[in-house]
Amino acid sequence: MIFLITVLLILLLMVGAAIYAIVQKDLLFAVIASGVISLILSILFLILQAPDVALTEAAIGVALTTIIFIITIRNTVRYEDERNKKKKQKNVKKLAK
Amino acid sequence: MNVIFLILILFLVGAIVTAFAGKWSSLLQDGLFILAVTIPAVLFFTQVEMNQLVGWTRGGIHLELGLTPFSYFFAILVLLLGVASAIYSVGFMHGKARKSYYYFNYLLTIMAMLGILFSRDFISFFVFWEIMTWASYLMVVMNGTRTQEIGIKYFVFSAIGAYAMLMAIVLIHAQTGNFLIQDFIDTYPSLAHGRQILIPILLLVGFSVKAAVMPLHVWAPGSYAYSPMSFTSVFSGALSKMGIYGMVIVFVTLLSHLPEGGLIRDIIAWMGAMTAVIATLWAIAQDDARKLLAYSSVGQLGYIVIAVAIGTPMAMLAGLFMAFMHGLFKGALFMVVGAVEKQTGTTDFTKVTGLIRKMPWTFLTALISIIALAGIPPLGGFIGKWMLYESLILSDHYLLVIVAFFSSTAAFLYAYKFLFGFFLGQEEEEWADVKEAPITMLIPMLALAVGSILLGAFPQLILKPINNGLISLGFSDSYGKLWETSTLFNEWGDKVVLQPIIYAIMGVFLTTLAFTYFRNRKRTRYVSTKDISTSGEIPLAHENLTFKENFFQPFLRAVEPVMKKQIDWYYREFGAGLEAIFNFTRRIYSGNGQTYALYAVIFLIVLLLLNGNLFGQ
Amino acid sequence: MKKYIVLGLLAVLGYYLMSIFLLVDFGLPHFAHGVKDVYLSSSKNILKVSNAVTAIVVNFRGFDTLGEVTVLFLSATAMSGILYKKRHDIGERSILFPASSIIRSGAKMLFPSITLLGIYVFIHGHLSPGGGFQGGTIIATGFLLMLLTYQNYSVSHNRLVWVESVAGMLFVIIGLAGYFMKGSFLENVLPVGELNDLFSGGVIGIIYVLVGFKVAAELIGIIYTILHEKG
Amino acid sequence: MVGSPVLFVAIPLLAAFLIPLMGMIWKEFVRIIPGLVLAYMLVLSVSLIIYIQSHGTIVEVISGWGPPVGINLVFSPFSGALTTLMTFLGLLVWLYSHKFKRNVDYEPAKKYFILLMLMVTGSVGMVLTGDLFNMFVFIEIVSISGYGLTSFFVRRDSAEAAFKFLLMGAFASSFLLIGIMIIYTQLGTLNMAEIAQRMPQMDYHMKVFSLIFILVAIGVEAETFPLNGWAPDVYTQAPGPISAAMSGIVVKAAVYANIRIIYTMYDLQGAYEYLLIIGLITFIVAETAALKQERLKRMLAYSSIGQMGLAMIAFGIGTKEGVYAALFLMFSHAIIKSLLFFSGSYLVYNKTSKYIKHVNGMGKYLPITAFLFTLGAFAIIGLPPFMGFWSKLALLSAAADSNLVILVAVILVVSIVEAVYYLRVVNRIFFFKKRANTKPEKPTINAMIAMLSLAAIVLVIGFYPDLVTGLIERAADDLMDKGRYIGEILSKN
Amino acid sequence: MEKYLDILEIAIYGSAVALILIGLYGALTKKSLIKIVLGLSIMDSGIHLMMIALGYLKGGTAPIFSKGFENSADQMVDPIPQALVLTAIVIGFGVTAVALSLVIRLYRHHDTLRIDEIKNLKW
Repeated sequence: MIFLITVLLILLLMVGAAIYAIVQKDLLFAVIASGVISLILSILFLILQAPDVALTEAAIGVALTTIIFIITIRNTVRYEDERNKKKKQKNVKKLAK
Repeated sequence: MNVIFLILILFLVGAIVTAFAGKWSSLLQDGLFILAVTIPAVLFFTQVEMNQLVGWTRGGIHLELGLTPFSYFFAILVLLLGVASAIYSVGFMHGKARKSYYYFNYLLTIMAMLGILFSRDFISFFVFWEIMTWASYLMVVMNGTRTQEIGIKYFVFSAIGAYAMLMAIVLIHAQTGNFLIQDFIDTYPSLAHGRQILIPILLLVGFSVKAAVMPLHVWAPGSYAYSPMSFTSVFSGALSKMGIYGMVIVFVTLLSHLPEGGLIRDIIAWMGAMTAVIATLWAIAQDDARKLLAYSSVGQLGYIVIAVAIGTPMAMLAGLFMAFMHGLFKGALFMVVGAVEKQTGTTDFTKVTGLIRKMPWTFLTALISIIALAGIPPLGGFIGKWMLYESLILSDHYLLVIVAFFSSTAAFLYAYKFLFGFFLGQEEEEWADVKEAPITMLIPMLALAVGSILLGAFPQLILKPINNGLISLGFSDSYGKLWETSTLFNEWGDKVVLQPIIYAIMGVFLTTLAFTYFRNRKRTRYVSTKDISTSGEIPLAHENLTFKENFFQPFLRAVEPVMKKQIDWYYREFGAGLEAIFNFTRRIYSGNGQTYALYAVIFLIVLLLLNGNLFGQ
Repeated sequence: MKKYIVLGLLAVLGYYLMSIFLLVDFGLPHFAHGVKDVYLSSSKNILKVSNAVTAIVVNFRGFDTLGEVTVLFLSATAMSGILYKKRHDIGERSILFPASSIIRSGAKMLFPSITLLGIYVFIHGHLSPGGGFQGGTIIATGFLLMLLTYQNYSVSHNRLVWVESVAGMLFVIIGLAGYFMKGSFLENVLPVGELNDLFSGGVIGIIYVLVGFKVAAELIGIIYTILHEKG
Repeated sequence: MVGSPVLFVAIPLLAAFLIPLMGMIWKEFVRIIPGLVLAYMLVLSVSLIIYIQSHGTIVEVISGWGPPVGINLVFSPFSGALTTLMTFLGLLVWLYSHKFKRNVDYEPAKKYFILLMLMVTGSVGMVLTGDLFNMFVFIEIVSISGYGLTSFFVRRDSAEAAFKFLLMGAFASSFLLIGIMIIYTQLGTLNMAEIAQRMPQMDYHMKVFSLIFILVAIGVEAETFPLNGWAPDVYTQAPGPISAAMSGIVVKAAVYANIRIIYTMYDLQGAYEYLLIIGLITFIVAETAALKQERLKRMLAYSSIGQMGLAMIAFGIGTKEGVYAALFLMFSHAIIKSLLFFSGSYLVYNKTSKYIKHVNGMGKYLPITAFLFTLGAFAIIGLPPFMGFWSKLALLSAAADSNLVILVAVILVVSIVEAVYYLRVVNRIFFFKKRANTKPEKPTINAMIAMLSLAAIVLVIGFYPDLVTGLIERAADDLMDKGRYIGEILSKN
Repeated sequence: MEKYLDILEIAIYGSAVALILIGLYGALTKKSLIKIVLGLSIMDSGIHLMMIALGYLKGGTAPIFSKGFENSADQMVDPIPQALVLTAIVIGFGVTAVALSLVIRLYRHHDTLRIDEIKNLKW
């Protein structure tokens, strides 16, 4: 029973993280939330008796995917509505003046 | 190798060789070109036997070539015009751009026309038909930017026709299991009724595009007018007759089995009549010789269509005779225009006048051909028209007679305009040093003109092959001589009743000519066409004394309502509307990748929603 | 507006997906006579590989794995093509966070053990959970750690190319060896040994090690490419 | 036995892994090796196709496990014919692009040739494989190399096109996985022959759902109507030879997959009607959208989509004649469209925007290229005596034989639209004045060879279709005979 | 026991479907390219979960014949979906990497990540 509740809870957490990842405007947090999804997913894979997949998901989903997302964000814009980009442009304009 | 096959191959090889020969020597190219036309022509007339079949299988389709008496008649026209116009082309194309291109397409067109006539199965028929279409299309667009729209129009209408035909062909294949024309004709009476009606109609649509019948004629004036004149004489003279060829076959072999055949024939006949009237009216309004002749061609084809659609033996005879005559005189006339264009650089009546002394032989050709066109007795045109009227009256199509008579009369107007425009009227300074066309251009022109005279005197020369052809199609006459049904011919058969009269008229004409020539030899003096001081007034140099501008103004004003909205206009609007719709369909591709993804999901969901009904059980 | 349309569409899609999958009973066998029975029994009895997933990935469906390695190779190639710049305007590596010395020395200490773990994982791929992909990824994360913490840490590009090329070629060559010696591509050409031995399963272990090296090299290449990108 | 189908995959992969090393020795190797590999693949497929004429279908077992267990490759008359076509086109694309853009550096060139070679390999793998999940892997190989090749030119909008392609491709692979999983849970196997054998056991709704997911997924690559938004962009932005390879190789492979799944794996009659309707919509929308295009390659792209729609219509007819026509259409379209892309690329060589108006007057400066483009245009419109005509005729008579008169009429009406837009371009090439800022670029000698060999095929098949009709007919027989396919594969156990 | 399974079934399938739908929603409505790629990867995760869940066997063990746990084969969960997911994860990572590099290049080219502003290619 406790096992069931635990599973339900982490499933809930996972779906919550997914929703958070989609709704969050700050892409960095969104990506980290997606890392959380992968983490929970790998736990779930373990529970579902798939240790190989769990290992892979942990290594690729949690570490590598998250990192390349973060690097991309670093290289482009951090906010979904491109706030800081506009800010940057404003600053550039100010400097130009 | 079979001769028929050899002839086609010779044309093809000739086309390729000629096209490339231009790289080395222009003269060699001209010579090769003439040879490439004449050798197969000679082979055709000496070696080909009737009803000899050559068949082979391509891609699982059995194909057959062979010559029937009926196609023999058309082949005479094609080769006659082809050779004449080829000789003319050498002079005409001299020093013009894209000569190799012209020669290549010219030979290909002739080959395709012969191929159509040889075809005994629908696939080779269609293949040659399409080769003819694109080769002539390439000719139409040859002269620069201006002709592109005309070219597209020509191609679109040809494609409509060809695809209608193709649809008929595949339907035929579905019924008979092969593509042989004879097999289809044999099985036609046993088809389902719907197919029995659908297939001939589709075929007729295909043929009437080439024959420029009314609602499908809009390509013709522009295409005739703007392709090189030397080609137009083949284009209007022979190529359009391929439509007639097909129509006759459909009428005789298919529609005669059909209860509704009469109705279809009448509709086609009326369409032909409308074509004749309206195109004639339009021809009168033209100020450009090429356009005038182009419209006139459409009008003349209208007569022919009337005749073959009526379909009594005599009407058929008349139609085919007129088709041949039309090839001769219209070919000659287009050559005349080409010669004028070559020598003066323009074909506008309002600019060029008074060439009669500069180009006397050209004028002579024009005169004879115009007489033939107008249907004035001594020449061949008259016989055709007479037989047409006679057959219309005999088959109780009185309204059609009136219409045909009206447009025939109206044809006098433009015929006169043509003759007057170029050759008569006052001489202009501008054209003072215009020379006669070169001899290579004159010979074919005159030859065709002589042909018109000859057929006026001896129509049986060509009526006999027509007769044979029609009998082979199924018109059986107990005497084996269909033409005897006309009052023109007496009971002895070959002689025209009017023939003595014709001889008399010609004799009088010639003696008068000779007489005046010899009598006045000393006393005549050439005066300028501006020398009209006898009437008491001395004209100024810039004053325009001829009425070459606004030639038939009152008449045109009278018929204006008829001509105000050309059928062309409707097509253009239709095309514009279609393009607008198509412009909308491409906006489906909005450019936003997310939208595309959304389409995918919507598509998936639609399929899921349809799941039960989608794939059946 | 579009949001609601999409939500509506997704509701329908969700309904159908749920209805499809609820038809498949959870936790119960869905079919009889599937190939999985053959896989499980032959991996134990014929191939002597204790990890059935490894047996499937490397042997039964080894062709998929070859394709998969190719996909990684392709995406590394495609990425470096996509982000290609002429040599003179390659930017400096972007570091995400300036690393403190604690992190740096920690990373230095962790790196060998991470690499060792990765190698352990792919060497024991046929015995225990894990294998080439997992081990390769773990090694790649080790390198990632170093790349992130040390600004001038660099991996020799040529060496990466060597590793990935040789590993990939050996994979194919072993496959071809099976084809020429036994008649079918990727067929086992070595003695299979005993279940649960390190040297069991014939070529399976070797191939998985190669896959591990290749995956590691590809992933490091991918990370390296994207790290050297400056927006 | 002259070789084995598995070499179609093994050798290119070996070469792909080898190329970076060889490139260190001599840079020209990266251009030469793919060509050699593609030539080898062509030789192999030709010799195999001769071999199977006397010995029957080759079922190649991989890793020693007979069909339902292991993965297998099937070289049947059908897949063999497509393989030959693809490898031939692949070789020509390589030949054409050998020195296509002279100023390309070593690194991009290396990537280009590796990706090109693996794209061909992936397509061949899609065609040959007898395993559903393996097909997924090959689709991914093709897609990813497609993304990479599309975004080859850095200065164009190519990344945008590639991203759209990727977005659709990612959706497609997700849906495909769902579809494969549904089948697996129901039947417990991934082998296509065994799936086909067990299909009657499957619950009807599951069958339909899985088919829907798979069709939507493969439809993305096969450019069916609502899923083909990526295609025009990709064709516009990819290098010219890649556009040719896309339309000639990748799409053909996807259509193959589509057809194999519908014809062999499933036993749903309604799926044929689906193909017919979707193909018709694709055809109409694409051809009408092409009419008002302003860019040459985009126009060719829409035309290509339309032609694939036509092929799907032909498959949807469902009779043997229909399959024959469809295969013939695919064959002729692959050849002709490659010719058009090849020659079209040179007509608008120096402009990145590739407007149709840039071809104005090129006939004078690039006579042979212009002539070849015209030839291709005429052939694809379906004018006899070129190759396109025979395939169109086969399609129309197949439709007429099945009493689909309206279908025949619609196809013909839309074909007129097709003729119009092609002729507009042809007219511009020959009869318009050259624009001042367009610079004609002479094709290189190898590009010329590639184009001329395609043109020769167009002409030769046009005059003598028997050269290929036998092959195509055998392929059609092979596709229609589902029982034999299952038997041949499963008996290999 | 039955009830236990039912709840777990609905919960696991439901969360897998939820992940797929959430990912789809993100990919279909969000304007930011990174969000779209994120959505795709979440969708992939959902599908992977789904696949593993479909191969699960109640009370089964991992498909490993380790010493001491040499269960009979029918006590094991289905290894095939696991192998497939293994492949799919790696492929998914490859696609994501390519997508992100495209995103970087698009940003370089257009100076924005809004997908509705990146449509130079249309019609």
